[in-house]
Amino acid sequence: MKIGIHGLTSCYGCQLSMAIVRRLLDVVDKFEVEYFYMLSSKGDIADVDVAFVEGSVSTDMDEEEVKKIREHAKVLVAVGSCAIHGGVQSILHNEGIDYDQAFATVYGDRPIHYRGRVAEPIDKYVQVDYRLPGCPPEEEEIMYYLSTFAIGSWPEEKDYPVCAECRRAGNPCILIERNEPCLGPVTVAGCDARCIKYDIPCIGCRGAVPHDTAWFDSLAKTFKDRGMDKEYVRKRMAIFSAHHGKLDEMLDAIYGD
Amino acid sequence: MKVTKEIRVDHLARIEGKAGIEVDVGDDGVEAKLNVTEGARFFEVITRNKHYNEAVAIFPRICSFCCTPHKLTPIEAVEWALDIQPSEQTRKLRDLLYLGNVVESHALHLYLLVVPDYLGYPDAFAVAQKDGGLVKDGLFLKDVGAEIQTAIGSRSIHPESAIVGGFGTLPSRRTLEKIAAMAEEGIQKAVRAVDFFAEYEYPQYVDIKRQHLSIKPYDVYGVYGNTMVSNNGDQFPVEDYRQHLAEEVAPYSYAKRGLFNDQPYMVGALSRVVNNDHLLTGTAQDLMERYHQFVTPDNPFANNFAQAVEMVFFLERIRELIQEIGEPVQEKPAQPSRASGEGYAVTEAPRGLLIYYMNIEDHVVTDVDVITPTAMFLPMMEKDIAAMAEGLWRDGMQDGDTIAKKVEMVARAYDPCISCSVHVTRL
Amino acid sequence: MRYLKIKSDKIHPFLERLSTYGALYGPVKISEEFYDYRKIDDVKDVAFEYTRTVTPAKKYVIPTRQDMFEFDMDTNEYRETIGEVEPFVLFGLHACSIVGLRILDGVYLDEYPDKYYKVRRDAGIIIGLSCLPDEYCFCNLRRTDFVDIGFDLFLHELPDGYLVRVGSEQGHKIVDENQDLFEDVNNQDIQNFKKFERKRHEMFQYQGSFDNLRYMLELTEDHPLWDRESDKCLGCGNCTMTCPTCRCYDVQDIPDIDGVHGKRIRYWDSCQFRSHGLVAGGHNFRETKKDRFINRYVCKNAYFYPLGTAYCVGCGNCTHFCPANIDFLKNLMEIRGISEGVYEHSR
Amino acid sequence: MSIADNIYDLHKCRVLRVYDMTDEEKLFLLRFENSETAESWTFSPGQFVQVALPGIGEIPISICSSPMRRGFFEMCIKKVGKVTDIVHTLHPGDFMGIRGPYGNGFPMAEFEDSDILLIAAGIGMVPLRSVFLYATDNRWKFGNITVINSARYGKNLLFRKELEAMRDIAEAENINIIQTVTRDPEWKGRTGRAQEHIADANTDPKNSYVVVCGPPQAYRSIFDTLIQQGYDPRNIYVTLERRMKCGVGKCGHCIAGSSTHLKYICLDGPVFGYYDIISTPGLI
Ligand SMILES: Cc1cc2nc3c(=O)[nH]c(=O)nc-3n(C[C@H](O)[C@H](O)[C@H](O)COP(=O)(O)OP(=O)(O)OC[C@H]3O[C@@H](n4cnc5c(N)ncnc54)[C@H](O)[C@@H]3O)c2cc1C
Ligand code: SF4
Ligand code: SF4
Ligand code: SF4
Repeated sequence: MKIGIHGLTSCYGCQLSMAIVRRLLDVVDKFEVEYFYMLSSKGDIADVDVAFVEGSVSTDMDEEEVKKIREHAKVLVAVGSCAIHGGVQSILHNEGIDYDQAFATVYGDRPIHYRGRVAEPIDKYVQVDYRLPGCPPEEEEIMYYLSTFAIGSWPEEKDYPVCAECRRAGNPCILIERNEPCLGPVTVAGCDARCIKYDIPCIGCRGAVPHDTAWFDSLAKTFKDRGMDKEYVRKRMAIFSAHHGKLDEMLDAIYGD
Repeated sequence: MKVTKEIRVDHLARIEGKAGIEVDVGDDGVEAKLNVTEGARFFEVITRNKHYNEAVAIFPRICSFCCTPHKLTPIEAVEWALDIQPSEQTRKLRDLLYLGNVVESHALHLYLLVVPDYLGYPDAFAVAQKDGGLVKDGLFLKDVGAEIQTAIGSRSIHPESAIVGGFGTLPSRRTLEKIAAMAEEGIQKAVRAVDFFAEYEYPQYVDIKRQHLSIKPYDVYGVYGNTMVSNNGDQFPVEDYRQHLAEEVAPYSYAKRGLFNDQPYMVGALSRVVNNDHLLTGTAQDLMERYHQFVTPDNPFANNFAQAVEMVFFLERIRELIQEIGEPVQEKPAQPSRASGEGYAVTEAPRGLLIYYMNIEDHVVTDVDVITPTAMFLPMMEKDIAAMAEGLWRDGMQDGDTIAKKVEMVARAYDPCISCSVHVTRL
Repeated sequence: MRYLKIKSDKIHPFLERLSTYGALYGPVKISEEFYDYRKIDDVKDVAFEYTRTVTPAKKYVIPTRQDMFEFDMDTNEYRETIGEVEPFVLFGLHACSIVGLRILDGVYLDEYPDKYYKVRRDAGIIIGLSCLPDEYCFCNLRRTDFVDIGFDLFLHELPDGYLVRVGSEQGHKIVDENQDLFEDVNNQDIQNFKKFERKRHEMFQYQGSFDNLRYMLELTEDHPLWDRESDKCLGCGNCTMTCPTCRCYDVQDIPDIDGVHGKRIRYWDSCQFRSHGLVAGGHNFRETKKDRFINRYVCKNAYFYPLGTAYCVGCGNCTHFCPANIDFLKNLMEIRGISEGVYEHSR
Repeated sequence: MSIADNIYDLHKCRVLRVYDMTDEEKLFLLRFENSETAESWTFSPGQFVQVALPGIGEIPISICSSPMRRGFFEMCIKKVGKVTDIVHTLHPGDFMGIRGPYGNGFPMAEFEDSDILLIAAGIGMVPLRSVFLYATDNRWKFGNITVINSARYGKNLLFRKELEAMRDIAEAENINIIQTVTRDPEWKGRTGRAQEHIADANTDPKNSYVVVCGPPQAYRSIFDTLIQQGYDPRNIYVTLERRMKCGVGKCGHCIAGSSTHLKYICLDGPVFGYYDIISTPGLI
């Protein structure tokens, strides 16, 4: 089975996670890795059975590239928060910051050859078949996805929040106990509540629970009841959910416009 | 300039991030450019107007290879700004966490990205088929670093457990001891890496006098300090960085490009070793004595060698730190003593100096400046690339692909981190 | 029933002795506010004054995530992975937790006994501990506030120790083998026991019973409460995970990267999640958050005939551990047509 | 293997034949590898098994053959997702894991001496086929039989050819086979929904058992028609479907109903009587 591992605009953490799985050499044995530019100087975008794509679409070149990857892939997997949700760089979108304006702040009026834009998730441009969430994804899930593809099947995606794993892990709930703005209730599970295990509130790095079951409104209500103001809550929720279609609407429903 | 030969690498493989190389050989010289084609992500814009806790959670996403430096450095800046005094234990644990990242990063760079060049393979998988031991060594050393970052930081990429003022839950003594044992086991492997790199001669084309800038470590050779030093004898505190370090923009690149004393300069393992070799102790010191001829300040290829030596030193230092830490005591994070302020921090990321400036008003970040190592050394790297191409060309090398391979090796020796370079800061 | 007394100063030695019967687990303070059952390495860690734990005792008989089989995809063969289950002692279970386990017994050890469950259940020694209710407890309304079976020993707090009820042969064996720690119960102890029970009884927020609640619930399909409360709900599953009797699980096959081996696992699921009622073709039997919210109320208040009690044992976990502060008991009272404080309120 | 005491352990079954039924459904004929199991294993119509493929998963599937044929059984499986996709790639000689049978099944003994009316919509024909074959195998035990098989298009009518082929024998045996489609302009035979043909059944409403299987939305109007035509509500049965992971009342997914009537579809069903349905809100 042929696979390709690609990166658009990102921190390269998902690719790095895939490159450092403990059983990397077994993975390489099992698949023909047609494309993995971070690790190998061989190959060009070629026909593959499964393409894993990390990163957000942030330039014209990203758009061209992801379309080309799609054309060559039977199955396309969006890997990580950038590809799935647009990544932290999408905060610009939620803040309503104009790209050119941000560009000018940083680069001045000196021209740069490439056209950039506010980061977007790849499903704005191509059809995504599966999503492998995480910032970066967990090793166990990477292996699960690869293994199911290897036997001609596909992975079952999680559709429930981090809280479930937090409880299974027997952590104390730091939202209840310390009023800390834990985003576990709206964040898709799979990390075994990694941060809460370390006594740190979840910042939602895996992105919102899919299928419109991320209840930002209900969570905003509990935050509001605990004295957090709208701007703070919005900014925190938007770190990884800037492109979530319902975020602002749901916050308005609780806090008013 | 009339261009007689164009050498193009559209997509430089085996580096962190996305960049291409353009070399134009012309009648009156050679020009080299590193095209950084990755989109800009505006970290200084997106972290602004955020609570500092959230801002320090976002910064690591600048780059996965140096996520820990991009966590710990802004934390230092926040603590400076708000006059937060973390405990001695916290400082030691941070040092350990940081070194975990450096070891992991060096191991990944040397074994997975660089070694294939030296052995003439496209990638480490091909190397593994011939010399599995070498790749396994690398993956083991990577694991040492990853274990440390997971134990103290919650995971090896984007550690969330390091926070302003301290940490979340700390690892048990037993976990730390396990890590110390791994580090111990890693030392011999790292020494083998030093021996490996000592077998290769450096291409003379890139022997160019250069400035090296690094931190002046507090006491032990390492990543923390407040002052920067250069091999010219310059020295300045981090809060003066703007007076000494300039940044330019080039039209072909999203990355900014640094100048020191209006000249290109180098940062990274080689610069650290060149400026601070007197602080190296133990096995690393012995290796330096044995192989001193390989630490040539003027050749970027020495950077690979310097990384290998650093791995040895840091593994020993990791053992030592774990001794000093003893049984970790769970503490509450230190609290700010004021709500607003300006803060600076500089540390040594695996690839070189990393500077953060932050202004905080009423717990909210209002201004950020980040200068990353890759942005600092870009002009120097381009200079070396041009020199390499020019030298080969003058010696009669006609084949563009061969030249391309060689210039790629120059780029790789710097261990550039493209994502870091385009997170991007304000002018 | 056999009654004994153990003095306060003997309780730690007693715990030490218990750990010779198997790995000792008990309630431990894990944060400012919360307790959880943990492996006890130092008996001084055991918390006697706890009310509830983050994870219910069910985790010892139904692990949160458990391997069922290892398989071979080439030969289509399965090997069960129950493994050796070492004996263990579960110390400090309150009455509601013990009833909770008995309800699980009813589910897991029916005409299709579940081996994974049974080996763990058989390996466990249960030591009960008396408790005082807090504002979330309503086991009295569920008639699960006092247990007569389902434990090996049950400890009732006395001013100077514990009154011990012996509930099984294993229990007799433990007291017989450790006679030096126990003494006979005297008149004063009996008085103290009664006093404790009276005080406990009076501390419950409501008195009465919930036996007819399930009919009222059935007749309350279009109560405004459902919209109001399910709007608050985070759908996070905290309520079901912390419930001593919720036991939905999901099953997944995890193939190995070698393409030949792999394992079938099961792990705690929740009816509050979207996929719980989802079938092929996209039809969902519990389509909306409200449907799922109501489902839990229905399921928990249904009668468990073998035991003559509801599936809910009234422990209050689902209220205490709800980050959205949804109050199960208050809502049930509202369904019952009683606003706070009116229903035979004891204070 | 400890198949005796681990209820989740699987019998290895060999696929003997695979028939394409429609574009989406295939019929699988299976036999237990272990000859003792093959001899002793039996079930009643309306029961289901858990079908497992290692590495993929486990799903509930009705048995659609007659229990009279010992050692073999058939399943008709629609390709809809993760497990069924791979099931459809199996060939004769491949294996499946099977455990069961589970569920209550139809009370066939009660049906004896009465007429039987079977009403199927879409994939509902699958469990009904087992009842039908059982009844024809034991023809002398039952009265008149009518099968109403309905689907949207002719090509979706499950077991259409099999039922057509039986037509001559059926007539001689007092079996009435009605096949009807709702949307197919090409279709030459009867059209309209199943309930529109109940009047043509050869069954006596006063002495009949009725079994209905199809999408739950269709049940109400079929019930109404049946009762209107004089069929005794006590003799009306349906089979239901839910998500299931265990098949034996443990995993909790198939729980349905209300707080006074909580039902496990896998244990208390999948077959339910008419009064179960109306006294248990939420069942359909
Ligand atoms: C009692 C009973 C008898 C059935 N008989 C048949 C039959 O004879 N022929 C047939 O083709 N189908 C039958 N089904 C439906 C069949 O079980 C589903 O089509 C099948 O589970 C889909 O699995 P999948 O993995 O291919 O689909 P996916 O949609 O990928 O499902 C993933 C998982 O969801 C669950 N699931 C999805 N749909 C259903 C469902 N309808 N019922 C239960 N669990 C589901 C399963 O656990 C499955 O593993 C029956 C269902 C029940 C409950
Ligand atoms: S700590 Fe966070 S993730 Fe855990 S239960 Fe509470 S809200 Fe959910
Ligand atoms: S707990 Fe939250 S922030 Fe932490 S890894 Fe999980 S999803 Fe990411
Ligand atoms: S439903 Fe709530 S109160 Fe009842 S047993 Fe479960 S967790 Fe306890």
